[in-house]
Amino acid sequence: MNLHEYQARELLSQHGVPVPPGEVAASAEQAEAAAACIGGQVVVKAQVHSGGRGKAGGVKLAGGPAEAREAAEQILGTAIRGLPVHQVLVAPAADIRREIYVSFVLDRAEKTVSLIASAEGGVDIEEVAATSPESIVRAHADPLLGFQPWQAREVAFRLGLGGAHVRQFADIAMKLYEVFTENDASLVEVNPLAEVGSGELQALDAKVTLDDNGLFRHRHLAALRDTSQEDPSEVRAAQAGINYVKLDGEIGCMVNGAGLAMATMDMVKLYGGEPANFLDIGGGATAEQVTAALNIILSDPNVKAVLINIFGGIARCDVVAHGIVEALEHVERRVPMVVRLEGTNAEEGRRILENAHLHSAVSLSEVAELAVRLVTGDASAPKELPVSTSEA
Amino acid sequence: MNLHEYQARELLSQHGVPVPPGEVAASAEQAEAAAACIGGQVVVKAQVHSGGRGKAGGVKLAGGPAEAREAAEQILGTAIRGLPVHQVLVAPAADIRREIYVSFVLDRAEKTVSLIASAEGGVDIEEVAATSPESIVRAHADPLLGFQPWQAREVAFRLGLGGAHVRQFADIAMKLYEVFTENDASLVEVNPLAEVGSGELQALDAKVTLDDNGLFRHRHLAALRDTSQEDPSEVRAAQAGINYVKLDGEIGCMVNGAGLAMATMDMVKLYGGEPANFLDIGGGATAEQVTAALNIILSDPNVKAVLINIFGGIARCDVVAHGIVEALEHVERRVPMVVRLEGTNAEEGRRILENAHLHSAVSLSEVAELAVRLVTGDASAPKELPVSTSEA
Amino acid sequence: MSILVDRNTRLLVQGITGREGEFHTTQMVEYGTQVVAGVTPGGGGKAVAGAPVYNTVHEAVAETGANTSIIFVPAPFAPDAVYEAAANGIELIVCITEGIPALDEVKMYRYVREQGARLLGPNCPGVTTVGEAKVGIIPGNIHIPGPVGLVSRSGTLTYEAVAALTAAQIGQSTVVGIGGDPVPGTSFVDTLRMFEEDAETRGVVLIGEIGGTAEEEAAEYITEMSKPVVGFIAGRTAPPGRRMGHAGAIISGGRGTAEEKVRALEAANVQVATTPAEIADFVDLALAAG
Amino acid sequence: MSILVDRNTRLLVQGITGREGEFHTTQMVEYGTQVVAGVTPGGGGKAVAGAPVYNTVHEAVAETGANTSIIFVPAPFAPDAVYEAAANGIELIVCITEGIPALDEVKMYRYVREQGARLLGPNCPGVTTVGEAKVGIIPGNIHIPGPVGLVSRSGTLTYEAVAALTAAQIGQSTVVGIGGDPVPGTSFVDTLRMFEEDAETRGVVLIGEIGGTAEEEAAEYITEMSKPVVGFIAGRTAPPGRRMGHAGAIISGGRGTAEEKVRALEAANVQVATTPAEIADFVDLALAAG
Repeated sequence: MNLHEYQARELLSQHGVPVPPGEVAASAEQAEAAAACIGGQVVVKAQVHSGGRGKAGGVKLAGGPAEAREAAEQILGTAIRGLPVHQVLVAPAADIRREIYVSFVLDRAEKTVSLIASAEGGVDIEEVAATSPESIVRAHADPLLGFQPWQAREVAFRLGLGGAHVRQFADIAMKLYEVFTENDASLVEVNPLAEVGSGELQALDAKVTLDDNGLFRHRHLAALRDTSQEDPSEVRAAQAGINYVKLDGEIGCMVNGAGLAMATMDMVKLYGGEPANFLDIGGGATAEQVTAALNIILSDPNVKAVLINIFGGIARCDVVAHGIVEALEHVERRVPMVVRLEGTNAEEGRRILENAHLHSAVSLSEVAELAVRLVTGDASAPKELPVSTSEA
Repeated sequence: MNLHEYQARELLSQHGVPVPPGEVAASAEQAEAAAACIGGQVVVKAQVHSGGRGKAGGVKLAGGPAEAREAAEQILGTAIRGLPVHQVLVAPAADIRREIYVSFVLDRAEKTVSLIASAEGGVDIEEVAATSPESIVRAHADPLLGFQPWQAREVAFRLGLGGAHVRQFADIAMKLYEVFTENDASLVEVNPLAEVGSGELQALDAKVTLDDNGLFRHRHLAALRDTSQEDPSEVRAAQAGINYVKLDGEIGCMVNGAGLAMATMDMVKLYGGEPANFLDIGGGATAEQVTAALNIILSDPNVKAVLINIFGGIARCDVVAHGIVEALEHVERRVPMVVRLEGTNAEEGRRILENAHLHSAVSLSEVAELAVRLVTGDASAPKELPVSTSEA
Repeated sequence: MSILVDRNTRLLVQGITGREGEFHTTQMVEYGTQVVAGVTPGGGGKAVAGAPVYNTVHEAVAETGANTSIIFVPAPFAPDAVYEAAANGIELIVCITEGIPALDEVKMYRYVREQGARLLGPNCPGVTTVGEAKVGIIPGNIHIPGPVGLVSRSGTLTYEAVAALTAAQIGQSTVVGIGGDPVPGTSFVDTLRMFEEDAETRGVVLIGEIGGTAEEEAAEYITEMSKPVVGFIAGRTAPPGRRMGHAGAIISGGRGTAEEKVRALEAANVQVATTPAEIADFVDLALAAG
Repeated sequence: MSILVDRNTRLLVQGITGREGEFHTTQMVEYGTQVVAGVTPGGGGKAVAGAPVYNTVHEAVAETGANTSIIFVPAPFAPDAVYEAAANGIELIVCITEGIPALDEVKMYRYVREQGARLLGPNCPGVTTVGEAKVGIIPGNIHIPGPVGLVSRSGTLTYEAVAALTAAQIGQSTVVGIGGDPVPGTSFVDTLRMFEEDAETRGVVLIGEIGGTAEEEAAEYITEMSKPVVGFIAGRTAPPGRRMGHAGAIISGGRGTAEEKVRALEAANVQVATTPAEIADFVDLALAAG
């Protein structure tokens, strides 16, 4: 789960990271008032869960309240990379002397939390990694001790900092690590950490991504979720405990397990079709989940056929079959459907489908091929093929 | 540093440990009011840094406010094992069904924090350890993970707890561990953890000892120190950074290093004398510290002679010698004194003493023997002996 | 013989009285696994599918000599269960639970290694040594015994691959699901190393997916292996920047793509199949060549 | 030959620009110790007693090949310095600092071992291999070289014992102060084991004090030793229940008394002296008998 910049700044500030003042505004009037309150030149920044805001026109400099109002008017209500902008952050325009990149990430290779920093801040870190990898400094937290001050100092020296900046950087890094661990983050990024006119280091932009699996320990953070920044059907899916990612194709997929779901999408593509979505109904899929999944898939108007592929382990095919039969009575829209059940209680599942006059395919290849045929309009699909269509 | 029971209870309560209500009273009137407020039978407990309060008459049961007043009158202003009672705790008399002992301690042998528990609570745990060691259950916190819930549950089962008590005990144990680690304790003890009439487990008495070395991280706890519970000269010594323990003999000792201080006391005893104190002036003893140490030693009216034994490592004998010379100009009382300087800059130290017409002994045996002779009144100590007396 | 579990595995089920625990205990017993004990705090004295239930792992191990544990405990309590198993001498801990916070996984990984034990998972389907012991939730009836080891980051895709092998009459030695979480207790490399040393295994199937660098690390080790390896990578069509489910499967910053992984594996002489059915074809060829 | 430090010790001083760090660096250099570097964050580029100062241990080790470190850093920052040394490949870390919280010592102990390094201290006077290297604050001029190893929990009492040996013309191989804190990095047993294996050492003096059970554990190991051990226990006259200074020396619950320790040592055939002078007498006898 992503936080907005203003939420991330507040979290950092609570942990003592120096963050310049700033106010969130949901209207041009509020932005104007905020600029007046802050005084001087301000920067107006779209609050949106997307990178590259600057290039997309989501960040504007304003000389005073009137200009801030104008900037907010231009930004609010637009969409950046498809995401709606409902709020802007108004902050003083900083006199930037130097820009540093610093982040903590969950590091799979090192199996711990790692710091990543670069003296080339203010730009996309992935670009820096590609063009000048030697400028990137890393340090790994030992799980017994957590990140230690000596590590932060060493990074500071490697970044070429000196004097009071070493202590300041170390202090900020220790606090960012605390933000990471105390909130079960998977990314805490400050870019840039800037030396401003006063000589002080300040976090001018902040990004925090939380580990969804850790949210049960942080209810107050879970409440910060801004579902306006997510696809509504993905939000509905998440509420039903379903992993759903909307894509651009025509074949809706319902699969149990992320790996099998991806493999199923790959098979659809291999047979010439385009998957409309990734959907993993999760471990112990119940009838309710199947119904919910089907409705989510069908809420996508592009979907012309549905492929269900269930290989039961924890999920039991009989339960899934019941779910399918039940769901068909409640779905909002009817499209052709192909089903394949395998694994735990598969035979019983197939029997249940059969009793409801639904037949099932026997392999992944077969079910994928059938789904593609349904969409490419091969209406002459031979009757003996185990295709079950729920079309009227 | 020890906390009073009422302070320990509050600390535990802040961490969510169930503690019955209770009020501190500094006068009989306050105790009466507290009893009225609590209602029913209450227990009035002396707040004093000493064990065995019950046997010493420091804990009394009272049927109501009037009796509570009477009990407080009897307890307040007395001394228990030499420590003055300035406050009492008034708490409801519990209907106790079962008493458990549970504590966390810094475990030197295991080199971590350990839980110690026994189903035989409410009595002195050292007695339990001596009489029925098999009833004592231990569990050690792994430094990587800290104390874990499974350990707390296992202890609960071993104590013979069942049903909801297992969960309750585990919950309380986890919180006590948190109290220990978050406050740099060296002991957190609840005795008894009692099953009361409602069936709930409650911490009826609590003892917390803090690691003095950790106090710099917990200024608010350092402020809880009750110096009325310590010897005033020990308090003065601590403020000067000196380790001082008052004893009952006549020979005041000033030594650098705890081990050498103990060995010096042992030598005094070996030669038939009785040390008046343990005193370690610490690592880098300055002139101010020597002066302070000398004044602390001489504030004990029993002291008839002073033995100074310094083996310089970090401490430099020249600094110590300067301190002695300076101190002699400011001390409140004059008694015979023998000095022995050895180690870093010892020769310069001895020269400084000599210039001030003070001579020094050459060995620990010699200085101990001389000190004892001074006290046993062997006034005929031959002049050629390197005895320096500052007596007029 | 075979890897991780076998006839001599004495299995303890943690969370045995829960819905999943009970269901899969029955399934494992039916497969022939020696389920010697269960643990549910407060459930001591009960029995599930013939296995006595204890309050603590300590008691269960002392009474039954359990040496392997499988965990069906909800995510907030699963790390505690893993620690309890590792602290009490369990040698192999199979953690089925999904949804464990990554910071807990970091500690689980470290602690279990320090105790000299092995963790499989979390968020994995477990391990089956065909015809000997099933410690997990992989459907038992899809296997036939044989010379091919299989290791996978995925759950149900593992079943798909096994079913494809079985359909082609290619039997399996041991099938291992290492799980798709960010910090798995056992890696591809760990498992490949065990297969390399296992006398019963003649070739290995590796099922990977997008995200992370586990397949690239595996490819590096495979260059040192004497046995043939056939690969499969799920997520060739996944768009970058979107997380495909709980599997931690995400292509970010141009890293972790299926192309990269296929390239790395092929550079290590691994034939990479594009469909489950093709896995079986490639294995057939590899075994015939070997 | 000798233990812990010798001619080949390449010493790094952490906190070298502080008052104590600077003073004792000079003393160590004068003794003949190879002080190759110092570290003070922000002090890089300076020099103390001829040793170049670096900002980080990493840099110091890379530039000078330091293999041993001594720490003169105030208590709140000393654990960090220990971790930095251990993480950067220092093999022996001597921590002079006193006043470190016990919970930090628990982590220091564990971490340094995990890194495969050794910690001496904290709150210790360090170690001197007579005539070769002094890594600590034990006055250099009290030693003469010879066949006796000495290990002590105490600071200045160590000097006293060494001085007594020297006065009796009994030379020392290595003198080790393990420190008196609750969780020392190196124990009596660790040190005795090194002396037992050291060809230069023919006998050992062990200086203990009241509190804890370190002397009892030592006694147990001594029964396995081939070399004679002479003991001394400070605190025979200390009253129970009073903590004698920072040394963690306290008799509580009737445990940790001098009597118990003397009894345990004597049961292990250790002659326990009652005065420092007697230590020398007993050593003389033991070496003559050996």
